[in-house]
Amino acid sequence: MNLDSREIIAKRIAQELKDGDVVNLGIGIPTLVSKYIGDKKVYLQTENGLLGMGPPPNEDEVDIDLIDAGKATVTIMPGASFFDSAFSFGMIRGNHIDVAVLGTLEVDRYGEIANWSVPNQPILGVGGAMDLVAGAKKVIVASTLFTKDGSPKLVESLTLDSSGERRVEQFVTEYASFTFQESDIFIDDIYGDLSFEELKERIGLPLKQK
Amino acid sequence: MNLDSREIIAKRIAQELKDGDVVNLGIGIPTLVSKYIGDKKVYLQTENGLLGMGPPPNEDEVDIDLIDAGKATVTIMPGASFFDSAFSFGMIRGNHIDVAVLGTLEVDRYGEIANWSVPNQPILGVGGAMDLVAGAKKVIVASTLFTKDGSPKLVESLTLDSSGERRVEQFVTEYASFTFQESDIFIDDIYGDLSFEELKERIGLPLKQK
Amino acid sequence: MEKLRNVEELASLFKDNMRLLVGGFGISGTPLTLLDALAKFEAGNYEIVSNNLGDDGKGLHKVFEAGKITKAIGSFFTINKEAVIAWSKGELDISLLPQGTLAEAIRCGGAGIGGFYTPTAVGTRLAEGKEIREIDGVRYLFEKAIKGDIALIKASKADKAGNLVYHTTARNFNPLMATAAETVIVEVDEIVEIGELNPEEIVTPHIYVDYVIESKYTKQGGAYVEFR
Amino acid sequence: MEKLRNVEELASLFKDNMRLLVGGFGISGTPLTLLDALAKFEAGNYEIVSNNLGDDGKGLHKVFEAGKITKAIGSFFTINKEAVIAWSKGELDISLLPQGTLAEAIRCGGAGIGGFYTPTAVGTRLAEGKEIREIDGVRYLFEKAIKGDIALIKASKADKAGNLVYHTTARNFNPLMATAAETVIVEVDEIVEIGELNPEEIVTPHIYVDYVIESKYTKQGGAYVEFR
Repeated sequence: MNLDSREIIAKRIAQELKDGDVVNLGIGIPTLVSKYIGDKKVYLQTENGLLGMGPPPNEDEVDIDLIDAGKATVTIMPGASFFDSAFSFGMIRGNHIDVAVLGTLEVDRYGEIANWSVPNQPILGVGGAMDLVAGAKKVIVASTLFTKDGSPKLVESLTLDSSGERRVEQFVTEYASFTFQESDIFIDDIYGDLSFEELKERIGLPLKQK
Repeated sequence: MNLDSREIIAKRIAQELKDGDVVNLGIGIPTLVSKYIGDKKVYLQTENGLLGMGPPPNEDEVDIDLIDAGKATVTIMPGASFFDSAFSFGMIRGNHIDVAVLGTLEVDRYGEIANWSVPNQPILGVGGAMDLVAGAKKVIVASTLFTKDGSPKLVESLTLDSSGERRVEQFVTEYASFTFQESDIFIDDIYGDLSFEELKERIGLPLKQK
Repeated sequence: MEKLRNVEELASLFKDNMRLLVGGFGISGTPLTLLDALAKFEAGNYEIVSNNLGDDGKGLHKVFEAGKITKAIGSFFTINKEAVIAWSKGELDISLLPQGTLAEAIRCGGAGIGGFYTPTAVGTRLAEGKEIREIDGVRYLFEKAIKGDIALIKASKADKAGNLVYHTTARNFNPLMATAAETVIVEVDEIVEIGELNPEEIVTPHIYVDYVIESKYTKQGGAYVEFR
Repeated sequence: MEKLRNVEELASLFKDNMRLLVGGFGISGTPLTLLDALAKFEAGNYEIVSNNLGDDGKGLHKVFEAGKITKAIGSFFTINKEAVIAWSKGELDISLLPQGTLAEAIRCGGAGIGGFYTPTAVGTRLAEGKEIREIDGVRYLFEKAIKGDIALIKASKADKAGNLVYHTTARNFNPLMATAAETVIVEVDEIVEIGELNPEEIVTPHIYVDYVIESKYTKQGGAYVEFR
């Protein structure tokens, strides 16, 4: 995976965010989204107990107690607030997060995702992934479209462990952005160097154009 | 019911409280208990969201937002804290209150009480009574021993609506203090003008002496 | 401040048959200004979730007197004499919950929890028709979460983003209800700049708050009086 | 201060096979001094409830290395490489819960709730063997409350009664665990007089706290270092 693809995905996702949105950014590509938010007034929530997360601290501002869910040190914006883990996940499960941006390993044709278990690794970590999948008003997943061996991550049915019954709204890759309606996959935006026909062929699933 | 009986009961209950106890006092006679706590370091909790309740305010200190569960204005002691109703009842149900002192209408021979429904009145108020019955580590109930028509409030089985399966530890009246073990009623202290034999006769239930 | 409104502007939010969550314990922490307006707005037939139906002729009492309440879910209505009379005439449907169960159900509604098991009220008339389940040797009663269409709450201060803090025991049900309704309207005594509230001290983060109005009431000794 | 102890005095509280609730997310909000001591105390065979098993060689990592942990309930152990190896050898039993389910279960344990229904993890491998129930058209999973024998938590300040406040995201699981164990030990950076903490700002009331110890760690730039 080259850095450019990740940045393309992050930038494209940032376009989806609107003024006033409460957003939770997962680890990996989702974290990069914050670089492209620009002037939009977006409120970042981190599930370890903070609403109103700011950019990484300068070296002299570092407080190692003040971290995001990926354990990186952060800062706070004016109007931020702190709370405990039960309240934080109440915020998540209770549909108070407008957009969760999450990494993913696979997405099926209905938008169900697998984003927590690592292939061929024991299943010993889930963190807040499933709560975000279950509870955010809108879930956008971020990933490169193909695995290292070239097979698509958009699949007929999941081969890895599902993150929950909830279907995500959008899948943003370095080539195109996909949305899901019933059993239809729509390509709503192509911005990479593969055409609609090429994407269709390489993914091997029926795709519709918006 | 004359005032003296109520004061006798309140004073007797105050003797049961120990330094460090977290205590919730119900409405009616239980409220009077605070007058007799003296030098004991007891922490008063009120279920509308305060731990560390102090005595009633002087006229110039009155803050009508700051009230107890009976809606009387109160003050706070140093080290007090405020919290919402869910946290407050978590404190109660979660066994963090050492002693709840509650009024009662009836007590059965096992210590089950009826203290919320008013005879011949529609059942339209329960408040925090059932939570306190279910959750306090120790429940002491306070009442005059006989109804206005002379029948005992200590009964073979409840005629009024039960406040919950939990059996209370102690029943303090103006004549004597009762405790409950299995199906035995013990008189552990007589301080009124009825003897053990007289109490036995008027109550009409097997009583044991400690 | 984007969320700030005059109370009169809020009339169109209210529709017949809505379920309203109303904060307060007695009058402490009750949004008196909002409820005065609610009594005058056109809509009605409300289902009210609140510990009681006002007190002392104030708060929900006025809404009730205006004939706008057909159902009430709460813990203590005995002090609301008119409500008791209406109930006995079959004009008011009342659901009684223990106060802790009411609080927990609202918290669960706001936190995406579907229902919970409480030991409170097991073995009583209030458990009739409800599922009982034994967990680790203790008997519990199942209770569903409660959500509402609109929450009307009272806070002490809002900052201009809508972050809230409360005053003493006027906190009570307000922070819970702030999380459990589609639309949340808060009445406050004071509005401060963003950054004036300590981030550790904010009880209700701004994302829960849709509209803010300034209270027309103030405390004078032993009473709330209208001052603007 | 009555509740203040030297950490060494606490050894006798710990018995083999106890279930310990340990606060912290990564290292933030972790009671490092307490856990250093726990690694040296005689007892062991603990079942640990904690989001993870320490990080970066600190916290629970030391207790694990000392061979004192036989079971762990938490949400994210993948970062604890040694724990993963022990698990694969069958030397460590691990129960994985979604982070929000873990937090809610502990809160329920402290609040006298027997269990609850969460939408999280329905339809996943983590729902295997668990009851699914539909409530108002949504599928939820039943989860039991969690309680512990001893909670080891970290706060920023305690007053001399034991009231606690926390610092930024070091709050995390700590206030929940304070409510959910028979015995609660808190490690703090600072002890202040009663009355110095604002009653509106206290997160954990003193009645939840049994013992207080002073932390031997302080923050220096990007690390926690021992300073006493």
